[in-house]
Amino acid sequence: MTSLDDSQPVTRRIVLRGAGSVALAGLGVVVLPGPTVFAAANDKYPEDAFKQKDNKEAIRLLYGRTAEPSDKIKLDAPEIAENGAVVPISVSTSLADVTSIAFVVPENPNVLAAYYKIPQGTLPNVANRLKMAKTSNVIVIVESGGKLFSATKEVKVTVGGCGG
Amino acid sequence: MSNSLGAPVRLCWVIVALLTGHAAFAANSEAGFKASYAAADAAEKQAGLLRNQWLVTEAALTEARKAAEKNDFDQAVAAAKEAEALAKASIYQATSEKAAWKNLEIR
Amino acid sequence: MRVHRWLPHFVGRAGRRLSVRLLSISLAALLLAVAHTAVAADGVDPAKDARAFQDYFFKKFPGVKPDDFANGPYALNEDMRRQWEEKEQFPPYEFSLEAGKELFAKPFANGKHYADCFADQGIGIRQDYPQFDTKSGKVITLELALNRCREANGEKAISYTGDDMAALTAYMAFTSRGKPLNIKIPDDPRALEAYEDGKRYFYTRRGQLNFSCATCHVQNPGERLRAEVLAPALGILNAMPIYRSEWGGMGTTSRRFITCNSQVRGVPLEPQSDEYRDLEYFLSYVSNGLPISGPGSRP
Amino acid sequence: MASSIRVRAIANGDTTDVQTLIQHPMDSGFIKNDKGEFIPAHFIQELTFEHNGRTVFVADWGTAVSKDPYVKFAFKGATKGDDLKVSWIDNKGQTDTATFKIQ
Repeated sequence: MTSLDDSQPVTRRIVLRGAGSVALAGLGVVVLPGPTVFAAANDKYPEDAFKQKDNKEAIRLLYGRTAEPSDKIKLDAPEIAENGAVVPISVSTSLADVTSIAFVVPENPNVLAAYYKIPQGTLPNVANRLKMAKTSNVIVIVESGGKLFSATKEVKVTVGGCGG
Repeated sequence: MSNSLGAPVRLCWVIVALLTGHAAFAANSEAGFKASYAAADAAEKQAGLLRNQWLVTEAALTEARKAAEKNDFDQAVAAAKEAEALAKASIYQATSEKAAWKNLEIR
Repeated sequence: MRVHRWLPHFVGRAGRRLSVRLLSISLAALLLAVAHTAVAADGVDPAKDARAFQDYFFKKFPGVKPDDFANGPYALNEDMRRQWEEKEQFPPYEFSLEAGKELFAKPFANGKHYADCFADQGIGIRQDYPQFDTKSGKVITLELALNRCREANGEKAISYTGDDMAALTAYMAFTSRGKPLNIKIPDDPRALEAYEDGKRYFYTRRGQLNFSCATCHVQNPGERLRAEVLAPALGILNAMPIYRSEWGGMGTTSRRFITCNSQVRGVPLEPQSDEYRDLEYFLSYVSNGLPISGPGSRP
Repeated sequence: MASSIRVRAIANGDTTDVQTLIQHPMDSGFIKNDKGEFIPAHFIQELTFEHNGRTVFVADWGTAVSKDPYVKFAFKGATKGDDLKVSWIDNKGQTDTATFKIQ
C-alpha cells in the first residue's frame, strides 16, 4: 500500500478521511485496529461515508470533490434485477491511472455500497453483487489520475433486497 | 354451464348476506360466537379431509379466537363467519376440481 | 365480488394483471370443459403423457434446446440468463455443496455411512429418484431415502426443509450432473396410481388464488408474476435443490412444494406426504431424459 | 472449521484473475426477524488481497453488499504457484485469513 501512496498525488481525500477518523474518535466511536495490513492512516475504512443517506454527501466525504460523467467507463448491470438481494454489477474502464472505484446506490438506506482501492498493477475492472432496496440508479465513481469520473445505469427492482 | 359458473357467484352472495346481515343485528354473545366458530371449524376440518385448506381460512379462525379472548364477540362472530365462508369455498373448489383438473392436462 | 374473493388483493399491479388473465383463461377452460362434458376416464399412459408434456414445451419455446429446460427460467429470458451466468462463475450454493460433501462422508454413530444405503455408494444416482418401491407400494424420493437411511442406522431424521437436507441432496445432485433423469414406473397398478395421483395434484387448482401448479408452470412459464419469471414445469426438479436469492439460502424439493402451496394461499401439506411424493414422481417422470442440473440457483 | 473464504485465482500470462466468495451474513441492520426485531448490522468492512507482501486489492464494504459476498478483480505481476493471502474484518471485529495458490 505504501508504494501506492508514494506514486500517487496526495489528494484532499486523504486529509478528509484523516479528519473523519479524528471526529469519530472524538465521538467515542472505537475504530478497530484491524490487522497490520490496514495500518496506513489513509487506508482506514471510510466509516462516515458508508453511513451517508445522500449520494452527493457520500461522494464528498469519500473524495472531497464531484465526479463528471465519462463514456470511458463501462457499467454492466441488469435492466431488471432478478432479485434485489443479489444484483450482479460490474465495471471496467479505459481510463488511465485508476486508484479507486466506488459503487453508489442512491435509493438504498445507506447509499455507498462498496469502495475498492486499486493499487498500481491492478486492473480497473471489478465485478460484485449488491443489494438494492428498490428501483434505483447505480452510480459508479472511478478515480483516475486524481480526477473523478462517473457512469450511471438504472436497475429496476421489483423484489427488494430489503437491505443496503 | 350455468351450473359451473353460477356456484361460486352464488357462494359470494351468501358471503355478502352473512356479512351484511350480521352488521344489522345487535351485539353478539359468547354463545353466538361459539356456534359460529364451531360451524367454521367443522367446515375447515372437512376441507382438511379434502387436503385443501386455505391459509386465509386459518387466519380468519385465529382472528376469531383472538377477538373472543378480548370479549369482542361482534368481531369474533364476523371473523368466524368469514372463516366458514372461506372454508366452504375451499370445499367447493376441491369438490369441483375432482373432475375439472382434467381440463388443464396436457395430452 | 367473485374476483374479490378468489383473487389476491395485494399481489401488486403486474401480478394482478396476470391474475386477471389467468382468471379469464380458467373461465375459458371451464367453458371448454363443459362443452365437452363427460370426458371419459381414459387409461393412464405415462409414456404418452411424457411425450405430450415435452412436446408442449418444445413447441411453446421453439428456440430453447431441450436440455436447457433444466435451467428453468434462465432458458427463457436473456437478461436473467446473463445474471445467472455471472453468478454461476462462483455460485451461491458453493458452501452448501461443500457442507453436503462433508455430511455425506461423515459416518453415523454405528460406523456406517449414507453411501451404504444407496446403489453405487450414492454417487451419480440422483437421476434415478424418485423410485417406486414395490414392497411398500409407495414412492421413495431421494430426501425420504436419506432419512430412511439415517433411521435404519439409529440416527434421528433431519428436517426435509432444512439446510442439512439441502446440502446432502446438493452434493448427490452434483455428482449426477448431466445424467438424464431416468424415472421408472414398474409394472404395478399401485405405481400407475401413484403417478396418476401426482398428475392430478399437479393440475388441480387449490388455495384462495385458485391456481394449480400448471397455471403458473405450464400455462405461463416465462411470464412475470411480480418480479419472478415463472419456471417451466419441464425440468423444474432437475435443478433441485436450489439456492434462492429470495430465501437467501438453499431449499429442497420439499421446501419448494410447500412454498408453491402457500404462495397460492393454500395450507401446505406435510413434507414428504403421499401427495408431494406422488407429485414429485409425476413431475420427474415427464421430465425423463433431461439432464440433472442441480444444485441450481434461482431468483 | 472450514474457512469462510473461497478463492479462484488463475494466472493467464501476466494477468491473474481472482474470484472470491465469502460466507458471511452481511446483515444490513434494516431487516427484521420473525419477532419483528431488527437484526443488528453485521457485515464485512474490509477485505484485503496480498501477493508477495504487496497489497493488490482492497474492498471496503458497506451494508449493501449481498449475503455471501462475491468480488472479482484482476492484477498483474503474479505467476502460477504464487501465494495470494486474503483476509477480512467485519464490523464486530471478527476476522478470517486464508492463503491460496495461484493456478
